[in-house]
Amino acid sequence: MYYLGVVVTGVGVLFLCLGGIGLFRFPDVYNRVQAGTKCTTLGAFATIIGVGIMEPTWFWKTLIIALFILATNPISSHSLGRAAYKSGTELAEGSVVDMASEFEEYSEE
Amino acid sequence: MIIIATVTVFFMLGAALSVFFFKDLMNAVVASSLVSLTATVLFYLLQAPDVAMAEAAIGVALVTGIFVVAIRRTERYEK
Amino acid sequence: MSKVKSFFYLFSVLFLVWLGFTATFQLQELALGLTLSFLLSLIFYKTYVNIGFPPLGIKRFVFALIYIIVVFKEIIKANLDVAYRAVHPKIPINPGIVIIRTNLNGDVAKTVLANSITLTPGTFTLDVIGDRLLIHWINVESKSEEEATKLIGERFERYLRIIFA
Amino acid sequence: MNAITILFLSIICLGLFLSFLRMLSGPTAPDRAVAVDTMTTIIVATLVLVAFILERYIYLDVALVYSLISFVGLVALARFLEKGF
Repeated sequence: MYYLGVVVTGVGVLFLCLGGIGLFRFPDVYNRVQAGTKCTTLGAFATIIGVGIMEPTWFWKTLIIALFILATNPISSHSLGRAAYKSGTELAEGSVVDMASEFEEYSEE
Repeated sequence: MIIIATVTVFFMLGAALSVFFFKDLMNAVVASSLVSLTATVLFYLLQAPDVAMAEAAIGVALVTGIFVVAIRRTERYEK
Repeated sequence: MSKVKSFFYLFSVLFLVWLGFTATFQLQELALGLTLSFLLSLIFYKTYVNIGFPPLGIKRFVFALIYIIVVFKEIIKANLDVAYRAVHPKIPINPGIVIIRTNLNGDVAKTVLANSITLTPGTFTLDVIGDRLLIHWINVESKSEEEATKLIGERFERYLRIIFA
Repeated sequence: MNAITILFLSIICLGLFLSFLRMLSGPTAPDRAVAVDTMTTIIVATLVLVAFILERYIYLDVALVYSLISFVGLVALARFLEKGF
Protein backbone atom coordinates (compact mmCIF):
# COMPACT_ATOMS: atom_id res chain seq x y z
CA MET A 1 0.00 0.00 0.00
CA TYR A 2 2.83 2.34 0.88
CA TYR A 3 4.53 1.84 -2.48
CA LEU A 4 1.26 2.44 -4.37
CA GLY A 5 1.02 5.80 -2.59
CA VAL A 6 4.63 6.61 -3.52
CA VAL A 7 3.91 5.85 -7.19
CA VAL A 8 0.72 7.98 -7.25
CA THR A 9 2.51 10.86 -5.54
CA GLY A 10 5.40 10.60 -8.00
CA VAL A 11 3.05 10.82 -10.99
CA GLY A 12 1.39 13.87 -9.45
CA VAL A 13 4.69 15.61 -8.78
CA LEU A 14 5.78 14.94 -12.37
CA PHE A 15 2.58 16.53 -13.70
CA LEU A 16 3.10 19.57 -11.45
CA CYS A 17 6.55 20.04 -12.98
CA LEU A 18 5.13 19.59 -16.52
CA GLY A 19 2.57 22.31 -15.77
CA GLY A 20 5.42 24.66 -14.90
CA ILE A 21 7.27 23.77 -18.10
CA GLY A 22 4.17 24.34 -20.23
CA LEU A 23 3.49 27.64 -18.52
CA PHE A 24 7.02 28.75 -19.35
CA ARG A 25 7.07 27.65 -23.00
CA PHE A 26 3.65 28.37 -24.51
CA PRO A 27 3.26 31.54 -26.59
CA ASP A 28 0.12 33.38 -25.39
CA VAL A 29 -2.18 33.74 -22.38
CA TYR A 30 -4.83 31.21 -23.43
CA ASN A 31 -2.38 28.38 -24.06
CA ARG A 32 -0.70 29.20 -20.77
CA VAL A 33 -4.05 28.87 -19.03
CA GLN A 34 -4.43 25.44 -20.63
CA ALA A 35 -1.06 24.23 -19.34
CA GLY A 36 -1.16 26.02 -16.03
CA THR A 37 -4.54 24.75 -14.94
CA LYS A 38 -4.96 21.32 -16.52
CA CYS A 39 -1.61 19.80 -15.63
CA THR A 40 -1.56 21.27 -12.15
CA THR A 41 -5.13 20.17 -11.46
CA LEU A 42 -4.33 16.52 -12.12
CA GLY A 43 -0.93 16.91 -10.46
CA ALA A 44 -2.28 18.35 -7.24
CA PHE A 45 -5.13 15.81 -7.23
CA ALA A 46 -2.75 12.86 -7.59
CA THR A 47 -0.23 14.22 -5.07
CA ILE A 48 -2.84 14.81 -2.37
CA ILE A 49 -4.60 11.48 -2.94
CA GLY A 50 -1.19 9.75 -2.90
CA VAL A 51 -0.43 11.22 0.52
CA GLY A 52 -3.83 9.94 1.66
CA ILE A 53 -2.96 6.44 0.41
CA MET A 54 0.41 6.49 2.16
CA GLU A 55 -1.21 7.46 5.48
CA PRO A 56 -4.65 5.76 5.48
CA THR A 57 -6.03 7.57 8.56
CA TRP A 58 -5.74 10.88 6.69
CA PHE A 59 -7.64 9.68 3.64
CA TRP A 60 -10.93 11.49 4.25
CA LYS A 61 -9.36 14.91 4.79
CA THR A 62 -7.10 14.60 1.75
CA LEU A 63 -10.08 13.52 -0.35
CA ILE A 64 -11.94 16.67 0.71
CA ILE A 65 -8.99 18.91 -0.22
CA ALA A 66 -8.54 17.16 -3.58
CA LEU A 67 -12.22 17.43 -4.48
CA PHE A 68 -12.17 21.10 -3.53
CA ILE A 69 -9.24 21.74 -5.87
CA LEU A 70 -10.97 19.78 -8.65
CA ALA A 71 -14.11 21.90 -8.24
CA THR A 72 -12.59 25.38 -7.96
CA ASN A 73 -9.67 25.24 -10.40
CA PRO A 74 -11.79 25.28 -13.61
CA ILE A 75 -13.75 28.28 -12.32
CA SER A 76 -10.67 30.36 -11.59
CA SER A 77 -9.13 29.46 -14.96
CA HIS A 78 -12.35 30.38 -16.74
CA SER A 79 -12.57 33.74 -15.00
CA LEU A 80 -8.90 34.52 -15.74
CA GLY A 81 -9.34 33.62 -19.41
CA ARG A 82 -12.42 35.78 -19.74
CA ALA A 83 -10.64 38.67 -18.02
CA ALA A 84 -7.76 38.32 -20.49
CA TYR A 85 -10.12 38.29 -23.46
CA LYS A 86 -12.20 41.25 -22.33
CA SER A 87 -9.16 43.35 -21.48
CA GLY A 88 -8.03 42.97 -25.09
CA THR A 89 -5.16 40.49 -25.04
CA GLU A 90 -4.21 39.37 -28.56
CA LEU A 91 -4.05 35.76 -29.71
CA ALA A 92 -0.69 34.29 -30.66
CA GLU A 93 0.63 34.50 -34.22
CA GLY A 94 -0.14 30.98 -35.39
CA SER A 95 -3.81 31.13 -34.43
CA VAL A 96 -6.28 29.69 -36.91
CA VAL A 97 -9.67 31.18 -36.21
CA ASP A 98 -11.30 33.75 -33.91
CA MET A 99 -15.08 33.47 -33.99
CA ALA A 100 -15.72 35.69 -30.99
CA SER A 101 -16.60 38.68 -33.18
CA GLU A 102 -19.93 36.99 -33.95
CA PHE A 103 -21.06 37.64 -30.40
CA GLU A 104 -23.07 40.79 -29.93
CA GLU A 105 -21.47 41.66 -26.61
CA TYR A 106 -17.95 41.44 -27.96
CA SER A 107 -18.32 42.97 -31.41
CA GLU A 108 -18.81 46.56 -30.29
CA GLU A 109 -15.52 46.81 -28.41
CA MET B 1 12.98 20.57 3.66
CA ILE B 2 15.93 22.92 3.38
CA ILE B 3 15.55 22.90 -0.43
CA ILE B 4 12.09 24.34 -0.45
CA ALA B 5 12.90 26.88 2.28
CA THR B 6 15.87 28.22 0.30
CA VAL B 7 13.93 28.41 -2.95
CA THR B 8 11.04 30.15 -1.19
CA VAL B 9 13.31 32.79 0.33
CA PHE B 10 14.70 33.59 -3.13
CA PHE B 11 11.17 33.81 -4.56
CA MET B 12 10.21 36.23 -1.81
CA LEU B 13 13.22 38.44 -2.54
CA GLY B 14 12.58 38.45 -6.29
CA ALA B 15 8.87 39.18 -5.93
CA ALA B 16 9.47 42.04 -3.49
CA LEU B 17 12.09 43.60 -5.78
CA SER B 18 9.80 43.27 -8.78
CA VAL B 19 7.02 45.09 -6.86
CA PHE B 20 9.45 48.00 -6.66
CA PHE B 21 10.32 47.96 -10.37
CA PHE B 22 6.93 47.36 -12.07
CA LYS B 23 5.37 50.42 -13.69
CA ASP B 24 1.93 48.85 -14.09
CA LEU B 25 0.41 48.82 -10.61
CA MET B 26 -1.80 45.79 -11.40
CA ASN B 27 1.35 43.72 -11.87
CA ALA B 28 2.62 45.07 -8.58
CA VAL B 29 -0.54 43.85 -6.83
CA VAL B 30 -0.10 40.36 -8.32
CA ALA B 31 3.55 40.29 -7.22
CA SER B 32 2.68 41.44 -3.70
CA SER B 33 0.16 38.62 -3.42
CA LEU B 34 3.06 36.31 -4.37
CA VAL B 35 5.10 37.81 -1.51
CA SER B 36 2.42 36.91 1.02
CA LEU B 37 2.12 33.43 -0.53
CA THR B 38 5.81 32.77 0.09
CA ALA B 39 5.49 34.22 3.60
CA THR B 40 2.74 31.65 4.24
CA VAL B 41 5.03 28.83 3.13
CA LEU B 42 7.86 30.11 5.35
CA PHE B 43 5.62 30.32 8.43
CA TYR B 44 4.40 26.82 7.63
CA LEU B 45 7.93 25.43 7.39
CA LEU B 46 8.84 27.08 10.71
CA GLN B 47 5.97 25.05 12.26
CA ALA B 48 3.54 27.89 13.00
CA PRO B 49 0.34 26.86 11.19
CA ASP B 50 -1.90 29.40 12.96
CA VAL B 51 0.26 32.32 11.83
CA ALA B 52 0.33 30.82 8.34
CA MET B 53 -3.47 30.70 8.26
CA ALA B 54 -3.77 34.33 9.37
CA GLU B 55 -1.17 35.42 6.83
CA ALA B 56 -3.04 33.61 4.04
CA ALA B 57 -6.36 35.20 4.95
CA ILE B 58 -4.99 38.73 5.30
CA GLY B 59 -2.28 38.74 2.66
CA VAL B 60 -3.95 36.99 -0.23
CA ALA B 61 -7.60 37.98 -0.04
CA LEU B 62 -7.92 41.16 2.01
CA VAL B 63 -4.84 43.15 0.97
CA THR B 64 -5.25 42.20 -2.70
CA GLY B 65 -8.90 43.25 -2.70
CA ILE B 66 -8.24 46.58 -0.99
CA PHE B 67 -5.32 47.42 -3.31
CA VAL B 68 -7.34 46.55 -6.40
CA VAL B 69 -10.27 48.73 -5.32
CA ALA B 70 -7.89 51.59 -4.51
CA ILE B 71 -6.15 51.34 -7.90
CA ARG B 72 -9.49 51.28 -9.68
CA ARG B 73 -10.48 54.55 -7.99
CA THR B 74 -7.18 56.27 -8.88
CA GLU B 75 -4.69 55.55 -11.71
CA ARG B 76 -3.31 52.33 -13.07
CA TYR B 77 0.04 53.38 -14.51
CA GLU B 78 2.89 54.96 -12.57
CA LYS B 79 4.43 58.01 -14.21
CA MET C 1 -39.92 24.17 -7.66
CA SER C 2 -41.82 25.19 -4.55
CA LYS C 3 -40.31 27.19 -1.76
CA VAL C 4 -40.40 24.54 0.97
CA LYS C 5 -38.80 21.94 -1.29
CA SER C 6 -35.99 24.25 -2.33
CA PHE C 7 -35.45 25.24 1.32
CA PHE C 8 -34.97 21.62 2.35
CA TYR C 9 -32.80 20.90 -0.67
CA LEU C 10 -30.43 23.76 0.19
CA PHE C 11 -30.49 22.83 3.89
CA SER C 12 -29.47 19.23 3.25
CA VAL C 13 -26.73 20.24 0.79
CA LEU C 14 -25.25 22.72 3.26
CA PHE C 15 -25.38 20.21 6.11
CA LEU C 16 -23.68 17.54 3.99
CA VAL C 17 -20.90 20.00 3.12
CA TRP C 18 -20.49 20.79 6.83
CA LEU C 19 -20.24 17.08 7.64
CA GLY C 20 -17.62 16.63 4.96
CA PHE C 21 -15.45 19.49 6.14
CA THR C 22 -15.53 18.71 9.87
CA ALA C 23 -15.58 14.89 9.52
CA THR C 24 -16.64 14.30 13.14
CA PHE C 25 -19.89 13.24 14.80
CA GLN C 26 -19.60 15.05 18.15
CA LEU C 27 -22.83 16.55 19.44
CA GLN C 28 -21.63 20.16 19.69
CA GLU C 29 -20.29 20.26 16.15
CA LEU C 30 -23.50 18.72 14.81
CA ALA C 31 -25.60 21.31 16.66
CA LEU C 32 -23.51 24.19 15.35
CA GLY C 33 -23.69 22.85 11.81
CA LEU C 34 -27.46 22.43 11.99
CA THR C 35 -27.91 25.99 13.27
CA LEU C 36 -25.63 27.51 10.65
CA SER C 37 -27.14 25.66 7.71
CA PHE C 38 -30.66 26.48 8.94
CA LEU C 39 -29.85 30.20 9.12
CA LEU C 40 -28.08 30.24 5.75
CA SER C 41 -30.84 28.40 3.93
CA LEU C 42 -33.41 30.70 5.58
CA ILE C 43 -31.59 33.68 4.08
CA PHE C 44 -30.64 32.32 0.66
CA TYR C 45 -33.40 29.96 -0.46
CA LYS C 46 -35.09 32.61 -2.60
CA THR C 47 -31.99 32.79 -4.80
CA TYR C 48 -32.01 29.06 -5.41
CA VAL C 49 -35.66 28.88 -6.46
CA ASN C 50 -34.71 30.35 -9.83
CA ILE C 51 -31.74 28.09 -10.48
CA GLY C 52 -33.61 24.80 -10.26
CA PHE C 53 -31.80 21.76 -8.87
CA PRO C 54 -32.53 18.41 -10.54
CA PRO C 55 -34.95 16.10 -8.70
CA LEU C 56 -33.59 12.92 -7.18
CA GLY C 57 -33.89 9.46 -8.73
CA ILE C 58 -32.07 6.14 -9.06
CA LYS C 59 -31.56 6.34 -12.84
CA ARG C 60 -30.06 9.82 -12.51
CA PHE C 61 -27.76 8.62 -9.73
CA VAL C 62 -26.42 5.73 -11.82
CA PHE C 63 -25.86 8.01 -14.81
CA ALA C 64 -24.09 10.52 -12.55
CA LEU C 65 -21.66 7.79 -11.45
CA ILE C 66 -21.01 6.83 -15.10
CA TYR C 67 -20.52 10.50 -15.91
CA ILE C 68 -17.88 10.87 -13.16
CA ILE C 69 -15.93 7.91 -14.60
CA VAL C 70 -16.13 9.38 -18.12
CA VAL C 71 -14.90 12.75 -16.89
CA PHE C 72 -11.95 11.18 -15.08
CA LYS C 73 -10.91 9.28 -18.21
CA GLU C 74 -11.09 12.50 -20.22
CA ILE C 75 -9.06 14.38 -17.58
CA ILE C 76 -6.22 11.87 -17.82
CA LYS C 77 -6.29 12.02 -21.64
CA ALA C 78 -6.26 15.83 -21.48
CA ASN C 79 -3.24 15.92 -19.24
CA LEU C 80 -1.22 13.51 -21.36
CA ASP C 81 -2.11 15.55 -24.46
CA VAL C 82 -1.14 18.92 -22.98
CA ALA C 83 2.01 17.48 -21.40
CA TYR C 84 3.09 16.05 -24.76
CA ARG C 85 2.60 19.43 -26.40
CA ALA C 86 4.55 21.13 -23.60
CA VAL C 87 7.67 18.97 -23.72
CA HIS C 88 7.82 18.59 -27.52
CA PRO C 89 10.71 20.76 -28.82
CA LYS C 90 8.64 22.40 -31.59
CA ILE C 91 5.47 23.06 -29.49
CA PRO C 92 2.92 21.60 -32.00
CA ILE C 93 -0.08 23.81 -31.26
CA ASN C 94 -2.77 25.12 -33.58
CA PRO C 95 -4.91 27.38 -31.40
CA GLY C 96 -8.14 29.24 -32.09
CA ILE C 97 -11.44 30.34 -30.60
CA VAL C 98 -14.61 28.54 -31.72
CA ILE C 99 -18.31 28.61 -30.81
CA ILE C 100 -20.38 25.57 -29.93
CA ARG C 101 -24.09 25.19 -29.24
CA THR C 102 -25.80 23.33 -26.43
CA ASN C 103 -29.33 22.01 -25.98
CA LEU C 104 -29.29 22.05 -22.19
CA ASN C 105 -31.44 24.47 -20.25
CA GLY C 106 -30.92 25.38 -16.63
CA ASP C 107 -27.92 27.14 -15.15
CA VAL C 108 -26.64 24.18 -13.13
CA ALA C 109 -26.49 21.94 -16.21
CA LYS C 110 -24.63 24.60 -18.21
CA THR C 111 -22.17 25.13 -15.36
CA VAL C 112 -21.41 21.41 -15.15
CA LEU C 113 -20.99 21.23 -18.94
CA ALA C 114 -18.65 24.24 -19.00
CA ASN C 115 -16.49 22.90 -16.17
CA SER C 116 -16.27 19.48 -17.82
CA ILE C 117 -15.21 21.09 -21.09
CA THR C 118 -12.55 23.05 -19.22
CA LEU C 119 -11.10 19.82 -17.85
CA THR C 120 -10.99 17.88 -21.14
CA PRO C 121 -8.42 17.60 -23.99
CA GLY C 122 -7.15 20.97 -25.09
CA THR C 123 -10.31 23.03 -24.65
CA PHE C 124 -11.39 25.59 -22.10
CA THR C 125 -14.51 27.69 -21.79
CA LEU C 126 -14.16 31.45 -22.10
CA ASP C 127 -17.78 32.53 -21.82
CA VAL C 128 -21.38 31.32 -21.85
CA ILE C 129 -24.05 33.51 -23.45
CA GLY C 130 -27.52 32.04 -23.89
CA ASP C 131 -27.14 28.61 -25.50
CA ARG C 132 -23.76 29.28 -27.08
CA LEU C 133 -20.38 28.59 -25.50
CA LEU C 134 -17.17 30.37 -26.50
CA ILE C 135 -14.29 27.91 -26.41
CA HIS C 136 -10.54 28.20 -26.83
CA TRP C 137 -9.19 25.10 -28.55
CA ILE C 138 -5.50 24.28 -28.53
CA ASN C 139 -5.68 22.18 -31.72
CA VAL C 140 -8.50 23.31 -34.02
CA GLU C 141 -9.84 20.41 -36.09
CA SER C 142 -12.85 22.04 -37.72
CA LYS C 143 -14.01 25.61 -38.04
CA SER C 144 -17.76 25.08 -38.48
CA GLU C 145 -20.16 25.25 -35.58
CA GLU C 146 -21.87 21.87 -36.00
CA GLU C 147 -18.72 19.80 -36.26
CA ALA C 148 -17.16 21.54 -33.29
CA THR C 149 -20.31 20.83 -31.27
CA LYS C 150 -20.11 17.18 -32.28
CA LEU C 151 -16.41 16.93 -31.42
CA ILE C 152 -16.36 18.79 -28.13
CA GLY C 153 -19.71 18.82 -26.42
CA GLU C 154 -21.57 15.71 -27.55
CA ARG C 155 -19.75 13.16 -25.40
CA PHE C 156 -20.86 14.94 -22.22
CA GLU C 157 -24.25 16.19 -23.34
CA ARG C 158 -25.77 12.77 -23.91
CA TYR C 159 -25.22 11.97 -20.21
CA LEU C 160 -26.13 15.42 -18.93
CA ARG C 161 -29.39 15.40 -20.90
CA ILE C 162 -30.50 12.37 -18.88
CA ILE C 163 -29.18 13.63 -15.55
CA PHE C 164 -30.72 17.11 -15.79
CA ALA C 165 -33.81 16.18 -17.81
CA MET D 1 12.75 12.41 5.22
CA ASN D 2 14.50 10.02 2.90
CA ALA D 3 15.82 10.20 -0.64
CA ILE D 4 12.41 9.90 -2.30
CA THR D 5 10.95 12.96 -0.59
CA ILE D 6 14.06 14.97 -1.42
CA LEU D 7 13.62 13.97 -5.08
CA PHE D 8 9.92 14.96 -5.02
CA LEU D 9 10.65 18.33 -3.45
CA SER D 10 13.38 19.01 -6.04
CA ILE D 11 11.00 18.30 -8.95
CA ILE D 12 8.36 20.57 -7.37
CA CYS D 13 11.00 23.30 -6.98
CA LEU D 14 11.81 23.08 -10.71
CA GLY D 15 8.15 23.65 -11.61
CA LEU D 16 7.89 26.51 -9.12
CA PHE D 17 11.02 28.12 -10.53
CA LEU D 18 9.74 28.03 -14.13
CA SER D 19 6.40 29.57 -13.21
CA PHE D 20 8.22 32.21 -11.16
CA LEU D 21 10.24 33.14 -14.27
CA ARG D 22 6.93 33.51 -16.15
CA MET D 23 5.68 35.76 -13.35
CA LEU D 24 8.72 37.99 -13.71
CA SER D 25 8.71 38.16 -17.52
CA GLY D 26 5.05 37.87 -18.54
CA PRO D 27 4.17 40.60 -21.04
CA THR D 28 0.71 41.43 -19.66
CA ALA D 29 -1.07 41.43 -16.31
CA PRO D 30 -3.21 38.29 -17.03
CA ASP D 31 0.00 36.33 -17.71
CA ARG D 32 1.24 37.13 -14.25
CA ALA D 33 -2.10 36.30 -12.67
CA VAL D 34 -2.09 32.89 -14.40
CA ALA D 35 1.44 32.27 -13.14
CA VAL D 36 0.42 33.11 -9.56
CA ASP D 37 -2.61 30.81 -9.89
CA THR D 38 -0.36 27.96 -10.99
CA MET D 39 2.06 28.60 -8.14
CA THR D 40 -0.84 28.57 -5.70
CA THR D 41 -1.99 25.13 -6.84
CA ILE D 42 1.55 23.75 -6.72
CA ILE D 43 2.07 25.15 -3.24
CA VAL D 44 -1.17 23.61 -1.92
CA ALA D 45 0.13 20.22 -3.05
CA THR D 46 3.50 21.00 -1.45
CA LEU D 47 1.87 21.90 1.88
CA VAL D 48 0.13 18.50 1.98
CA LEU D 49 3.42 16.76 1.15
CA VAL D 50 5.27 18.67 3.88
CA ALA D 51 2.51 17.79 6.37
CA PHE D 52 3.17 14.15 5.51
CA ILE D 53 6.92 14.60 6.03
CA LEU D 54 6.47 16.33 9.39
CA GLU D 55 3.71 13.84 10.36
CA ARG D 56 1.28 16.40 11.77
CA TYR D 57 -2.42 15.86 10.98
CA ILE D 58 -3.42 19.39 11.99
CA TYR D 59 -1.26 20.94 9.25
CA LEU D 60 -3.71 19.75 6.58
CA ASP D 61 -6.11 22.50 7.68
CA VAL D 62 -3.68 25.13 6.42
CA ALA D 63 -3.80 23.65 2.92
CA LEU D 64 -7.61 23.61 2.95
CA VAL D 65 -7.91 27.22 4.15
CA TYR D 66 -5.23 28.34 1.74
CA SER D 67 -6.88 26.85 -1.34
CA LEU D 68 -10.25 28.36 -0.32
CA ILE D 69 -8.93 31.87 0.29
CA SER D 70 -6.69 32.08 -2.77
CA PHE D 71 -9.67 31.07 -4.92
CA VAL D 72 -11.66 34.03 -3.56
CA GLY D 73 -8.74 36.44 -4.06
CA LEU D 74 -8.09 35.33 -7.65
CA VAL D 75 -11.73 35.63 -8.65
CA ALA D 76 -11.85 39.17 -7.21
CA LEU D 77 -8.66 40.09 -9.10
CA ALA D 78 -10.05 38.65 -12.34
CA ARG D 79 -13.32 40.58 -11.96
CA PHE D 80 -11.40 43.84 -11.69
CA LEU D 81 -9.06 42.97 -14.56
CA GLU D 82 -12.08 42.30 -16.76
CA LYS D 83 -13.82 45.65 -16.35
CA GLY D 84 -11.04 47.70 -17.96
CA PHE D 85 -9.62 50.92 -16.64
